Amino acid sequence: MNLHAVLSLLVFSPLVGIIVLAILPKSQEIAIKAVGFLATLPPLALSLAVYAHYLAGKSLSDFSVSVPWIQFRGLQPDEPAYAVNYELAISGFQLLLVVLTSVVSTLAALGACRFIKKEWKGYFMLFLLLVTGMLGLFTAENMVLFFIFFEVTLIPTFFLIGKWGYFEKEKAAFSFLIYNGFGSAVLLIVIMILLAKTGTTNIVMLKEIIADPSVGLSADFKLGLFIALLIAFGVKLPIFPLHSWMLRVHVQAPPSVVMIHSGILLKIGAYGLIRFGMGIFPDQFKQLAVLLAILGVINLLYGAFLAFIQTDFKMVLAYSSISHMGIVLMGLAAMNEAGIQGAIFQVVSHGLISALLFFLVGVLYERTETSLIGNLGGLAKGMPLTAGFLLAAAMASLGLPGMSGFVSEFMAFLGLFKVEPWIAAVGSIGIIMTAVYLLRAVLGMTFGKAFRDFDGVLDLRGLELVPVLVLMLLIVLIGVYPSVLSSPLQATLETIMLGLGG
Amino acid sequence: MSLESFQQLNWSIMTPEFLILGVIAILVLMDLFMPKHMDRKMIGWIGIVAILAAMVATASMVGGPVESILHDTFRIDSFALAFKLLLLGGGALVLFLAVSYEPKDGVERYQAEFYYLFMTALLGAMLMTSSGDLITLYIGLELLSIPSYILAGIRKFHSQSNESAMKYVINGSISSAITLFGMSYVYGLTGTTNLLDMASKLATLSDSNHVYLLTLAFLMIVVGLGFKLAAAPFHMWAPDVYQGAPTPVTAFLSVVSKTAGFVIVIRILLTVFGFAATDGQGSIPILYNMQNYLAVIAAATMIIGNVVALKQTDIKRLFAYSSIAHAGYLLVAFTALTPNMFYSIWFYLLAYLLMNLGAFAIIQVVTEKAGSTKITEFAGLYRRSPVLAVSMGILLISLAGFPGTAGFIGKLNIFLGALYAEPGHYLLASIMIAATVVSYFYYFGIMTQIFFRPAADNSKFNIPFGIVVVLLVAVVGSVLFGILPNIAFDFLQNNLDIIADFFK
Amino acid sequence: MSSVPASAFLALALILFCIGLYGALTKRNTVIVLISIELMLNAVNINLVTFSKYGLSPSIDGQIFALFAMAVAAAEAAVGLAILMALYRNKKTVHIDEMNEMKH
Amino acid sequence: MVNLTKLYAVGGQITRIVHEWCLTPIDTHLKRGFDKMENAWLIPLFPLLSFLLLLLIGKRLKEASAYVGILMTLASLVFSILVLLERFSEPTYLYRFDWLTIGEMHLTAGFEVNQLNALMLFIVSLVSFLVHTYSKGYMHGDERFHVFYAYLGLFTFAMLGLVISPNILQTYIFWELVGLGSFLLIGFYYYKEEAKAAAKKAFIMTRIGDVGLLIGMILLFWQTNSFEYSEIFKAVEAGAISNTMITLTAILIFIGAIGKSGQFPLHTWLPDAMEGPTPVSALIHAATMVAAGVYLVAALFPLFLASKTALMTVAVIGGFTAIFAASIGLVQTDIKRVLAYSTVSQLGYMMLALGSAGYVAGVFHLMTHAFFKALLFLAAGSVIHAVHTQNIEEMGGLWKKLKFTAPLFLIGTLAISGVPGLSGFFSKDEILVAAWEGGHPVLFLLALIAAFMTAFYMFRLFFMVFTGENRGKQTHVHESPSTMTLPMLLLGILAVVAGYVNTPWFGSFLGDWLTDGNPVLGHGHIEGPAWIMAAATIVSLAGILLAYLIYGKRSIAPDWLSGKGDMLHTVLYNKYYIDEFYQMTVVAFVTGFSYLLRFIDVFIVEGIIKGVTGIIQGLGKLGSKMQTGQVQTYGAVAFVGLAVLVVIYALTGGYLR
Repeated sequence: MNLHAVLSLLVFSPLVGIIVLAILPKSQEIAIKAVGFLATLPPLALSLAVYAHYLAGKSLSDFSVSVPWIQFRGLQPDEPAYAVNYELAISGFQLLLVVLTSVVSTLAALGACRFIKKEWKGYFMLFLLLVTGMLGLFTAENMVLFFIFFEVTLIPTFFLIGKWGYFEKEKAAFSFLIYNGFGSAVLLIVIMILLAKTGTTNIVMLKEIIADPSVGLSADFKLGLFIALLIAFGVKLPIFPLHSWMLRVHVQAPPSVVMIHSGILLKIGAYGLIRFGMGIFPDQFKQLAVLLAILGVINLLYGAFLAFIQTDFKMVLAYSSISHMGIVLMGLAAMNEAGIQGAIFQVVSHGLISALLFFLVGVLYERTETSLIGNLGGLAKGMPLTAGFLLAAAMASLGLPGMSGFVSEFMAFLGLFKVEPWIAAVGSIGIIMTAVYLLRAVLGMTFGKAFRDFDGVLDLRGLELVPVLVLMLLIVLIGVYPSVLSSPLQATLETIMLGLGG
Repeated sequence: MSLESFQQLNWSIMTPEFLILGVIAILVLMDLFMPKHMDRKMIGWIGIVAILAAMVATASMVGGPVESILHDTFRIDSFALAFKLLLLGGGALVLFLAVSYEPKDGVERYQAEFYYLFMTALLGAMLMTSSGDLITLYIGLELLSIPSYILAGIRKFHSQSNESAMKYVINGSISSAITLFGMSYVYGLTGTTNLLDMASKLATLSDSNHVYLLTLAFLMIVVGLGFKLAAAPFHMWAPDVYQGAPTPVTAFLSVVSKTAGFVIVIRILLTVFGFAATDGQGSIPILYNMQNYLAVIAAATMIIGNVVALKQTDIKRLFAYSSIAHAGYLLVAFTALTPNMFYSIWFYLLAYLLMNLGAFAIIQVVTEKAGSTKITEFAGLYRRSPVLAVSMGILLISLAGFPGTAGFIGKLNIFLGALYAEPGHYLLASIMIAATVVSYFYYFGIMTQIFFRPAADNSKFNIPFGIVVVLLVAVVGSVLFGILPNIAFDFLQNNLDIIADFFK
Repeated sequence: MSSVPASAFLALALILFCIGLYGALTKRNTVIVLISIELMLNAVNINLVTFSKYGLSPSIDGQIFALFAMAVAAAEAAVGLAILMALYRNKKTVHIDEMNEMKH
Repeated sequence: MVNLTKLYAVGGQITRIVHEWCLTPIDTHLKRGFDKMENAWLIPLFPLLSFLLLLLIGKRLKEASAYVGILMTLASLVFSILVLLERFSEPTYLYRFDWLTIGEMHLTAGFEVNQLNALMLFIVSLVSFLVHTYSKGYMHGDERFHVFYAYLGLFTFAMLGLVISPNILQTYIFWELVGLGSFLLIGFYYYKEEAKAAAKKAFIMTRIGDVGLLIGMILLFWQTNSFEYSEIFKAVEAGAISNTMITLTAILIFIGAIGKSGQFPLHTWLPDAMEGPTPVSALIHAATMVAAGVYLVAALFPLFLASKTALMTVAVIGGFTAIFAASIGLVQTDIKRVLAYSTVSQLGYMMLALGSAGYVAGVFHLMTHAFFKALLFLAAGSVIHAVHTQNIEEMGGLWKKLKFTAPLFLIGTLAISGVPGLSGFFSKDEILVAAWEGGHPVLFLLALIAAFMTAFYMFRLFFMVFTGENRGKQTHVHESPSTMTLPMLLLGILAVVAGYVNTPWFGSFLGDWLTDGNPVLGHGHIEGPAWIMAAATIVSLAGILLAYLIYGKRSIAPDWLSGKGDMLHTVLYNKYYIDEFYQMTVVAFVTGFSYLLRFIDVFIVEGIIKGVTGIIQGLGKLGSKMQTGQVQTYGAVAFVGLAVLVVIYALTGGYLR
């Protein structure tokens, strides 16, 4: 097989599903669900194959592909064109995110079969488009392509939220669209400025050009670009105070979409910050590292304290996501191997954990039609499995060792304590608060007296167990044997550290 | 000039214009002699064929040298060909819409006029692209405008249509008077109406009084033509006129007429003022000197267009504001004044033509059926006709400038132009992108109606053939040029070297 | 005749233009508005003819331009009046401020 | 696609160990005497296996789950004994492998069998085994019987893992897992609100301590570039770490110990944890987990020794906790709570010992305490099992009815009170000596008073439960089944004899062994003045006598104390209002702060966004309003536009310049 085609296949294979779905009549409910689910398998298989390729000790650069695509005209007629190539490539870091994406997508498709109650055809078509977008942006090797895939994720998500969400779905969808639209707009300006000033958007080349002092870009200019990037990805991450859209999405979107949203889409922010912020503007990143660390701590604590007083479990999880993304920022701000690796771990780990949590919330909501903590309680009796996994997921989320959350959190703190011990110390309050709010919420739902009789309520069963078990296993695997993540990362880490100057 | 030499002129370069003109004449006669009861749709179809033939004729000239006749009053250069193709394409699509236009108290009685007036207006627009002389430019402009006035009011018994036409006439006439007044000063300072001659004369301008006068003329021309483009603050007629005019006419105004507006803007401003010196030979040209004024107009246009669109409840009005906003984007490209400008404007106009005409096709179908132009008529379109809904979705996404569509590439092109100019127009680009974000509100507001809201009635649509054609072209084109824009770029770059030709 | 300087013609044209513009923007009666617009166009014609005679480099082009402008103005006025008649049939008014069915 | 060997490489070292171990011919294993120490890592794995098995098939096994648990812990126990025996003669065994690579840094995991670890392995697996056995009777009939055993397995795994960790990171990992086990078991009766609250409290309070440990550990790492105990000690010895840093890290780590071991001020969770089933209290909240704090300080003893301030902190906190908790224990009426406060107090003792540089004394007391406190809890469980109440006011006269439990409870009581001859006497004596010799006369005095109180309240408990009239309503009081009594018996024996491994009379075997090869830990036995032992004996006997007079013979009215100092009694009964204090300060602050943030979130963050969208919408409205439908207005606006442009030009670039 031609390895260069693998990534393109990986990215675009869900489109086949869309075409098949378009042909299927609306009434074929089971076939539609089956196709929707099956179409997520090729990317999964391919991404695992790529991982296997890596494990076999072969180079990931075998997969790189670069084809001329768009040539914008230059400033002068004789000037070379401003070329944007179709470039896909994969590094260890990207590989992890691609695997994460394909795993969570497959599981979310499974979840959708359960949670989505109407118009499966439209749902799965949009869903598969979303999957393509996510896979594309994690493998894109130039910023324009990244941006294109980035925006490709926006539209399906808008519809998925707006059509299949809960009561205030439209508001949430618009909130999502406008905030992310704003973020992507800022990103686009940066990308276009870079293209206009350097003639390329290839990430590797940009890195060299920006680092090259002979290219006439002033330090302030670069700093401005970096801050713009920070804002662009800050919306996505989200960084306080750009977070309010995300709360609405978490509460209003259907569970299978939130699995993707919280599991993958939020991670784009972190990915962008690492890949572009840190990768292209290492010096500027350094300049703002303290600010980033403080922002990270603010995120961590802000999310944690607010999660503590929420009455809706989905809101708790939403604020918890803000809080956990704070750890990502803190890890990055440390600018050492431990911190960055911790941040990347946190990205993957939180992806898995929040996907799991939201799947469980979906199950809960489906059975009890509420996610208000006050309306639940004593669930451990009627739904022991759900309650048990909920507790386990909460434990993973609060950073219990043996699960992925701990390794990430630990490394992030390890990294930050080296450079900014005081900021890190303040941040460590977050570790306590995480336990406080998660236990309050989860125990409030599962322990104690039952608010009402849950006897007739069904526990997790059948296929529902698959996503739960798979995610749980992955969470524990990473927690027990972190090398599954850390070994592919080493090369990426080295490159980043080189950029940061050791 | 003797008759022989008159005959020896290379008239063949006017083939497309003659084709259209001839067919118009034939159609007028046909209309006259055709029995009253006969369906006049045929006239529309003949018109379409004529336009397509003219397109072929134009396309066959692509790649040829610059030629001009009648002392440059008619010239064929790459610029003319490129934009003429756009105009003809847009004209053909508008006629497709027109032959499918059957509103309740409609245009049955003047159906034939409806078609050939379109063609007349189109002829005016075509003349503009090929003019190298102020007089012919002005004639072209009026040949475009006057039939447009009639077209806007062609639903004689529809008071909104009348009102729309009246407003259009008044505003259009004022604007052409202002333009003409500006032109008269330019003529006065040069003593010629030939654009290239003017340019060469003005290139050595150094008397500050003359420069001042010329700049005033520049402003007047900009303002006058600003009406045509519907640039703020000269845009206010557009919503009313767009709303009242029959839908194909609205489509025509927003696409063909706007394209023609940009054609004349580029022709006059760039040729004349791009060389008119401010302080003797070699000094900075007036056009560059006034870049900031253009930037302000562009910014105001984008902001006003997008912001006011938020509050609209009428779909045609909304699209009027949307088209104002798009004019703003195009002005950004013009303001940047880079050689890339031709390409970015051309491509954006192409994208805009496709997506806007497609959108108007759907608007026509939906509003005609509902008998109302409220946005809420789109509610539940997804249930009633998934094909229309999805097409509209794609076109709206393109209008909003999301990737995968021609609208995105067009915007990218404009950005690039604004940013790699020295000094870069960062603020303008930022405003443009912020305005784009604001536009998501209303474009996706329509989507909300289409996809999320339940339908008031569940009757299906039957989509006329003309609409199908327009939709097909629009959707396929929007997506194709969004994914493989190089098809268009290469075509332009390899065949039409606009920059080299423009000043020859 | 030569005693009259070019600037006087130009000033006249400017004043006429302004009067026309004022009329077009303030008069209630649409017919008067249309006539005002004619005034503006005629101001242009004065300009053109003046420049054709007293311009920096006098040429015949200006007079030809003026002829064209007159023809076009006539067409414009004709169309305007035609539309006004159609409107009058429907609304029974020629007052321009009553044409506000479409707004906001 | 991927060949098998590659997978092994990825699977890493763990796979390889298992692999090699499996491939080694069985006779080699036998010849090498089963390589007990090298295979010590198997000890925690048995309970883990039990946990996993019960998780998967426990529901089907029902009460047979107990056998899985018992068998697995028995295996651990046997292994632990073998390892302990081998460790007597062989040096420390250490194995480790790369667990996590961070750039250049390699964090390792593995296991280490040193004296302390071997001893702890033995204690933990023994108590765990006994509790597993005991629970079969105690938990009989519970519908979540298998879950209980699964949790026990998880906890035992974590605890055993904790005590063989060769580095502080691994310690931390298991430390938290132990907390999880504790949390799950405290909340075992999840439907009880009290259990829910107690579980939450336990988890959060210990987590506060854990954060201290985490920070301390990370700071230490950046000082030494390693989490390994041995590396850290090396660095400390070499003076590579500044004194402030040593003090800081030691105290931070001690905060972790405070949380886990229920020391003041993080002690409040431990009495509440008594909401869990009684065997859990015996295992976790008496013998093993709460001792983990002591173990941690002991394991990092060289670090603490390097800082006088840190040691002093440990000693003061320990001493204060000892008397503080003992004083609360004086007046509690819940049998398990009395024992809980007694535990807190005894842990304070251990800390005091360690803080006074009495390494051996601390560890020694840890061991004896594990036995007699587990015994006491199990016996208390037996009592509760019999009378179905925990309130000692409703007990009394049970001596005759619980023929087996009562004497064992008495043995435990005697041992904890420090009556000569029993294990508690020797270890407590060691501590008092250490405190005196360590130069803390005040703390010594406190400890002595605490010893008196201990004897008093323990015998108060004994007399109220077992003597006098039955004040309860229960009629069918009967002795517990043999699965419950046998473990108690075994612990009873140990509670008596365990002290003899380290006595001033028969030699300090334990002490010598513990400090062997580690001179820094101090001598195996600290010589102290003989009067200390006498004093200890006297105070304990005095305490017993007083208790007898009040509660046994009733020659002094029981409300003697409460009558005299009503205030004092109320304060003590309400545990010095510490919980209330926290509620009013910390909890109130957190809640208040959260609401403040919510205010910011709703009004400021959202408000700004709303403002911006409002402005945009307002502009839209304005623009729309201006569109009056008057065509002349439009023309006027355009003309104004032109005029403005002209004026600006005139003013800035044109004629008027």
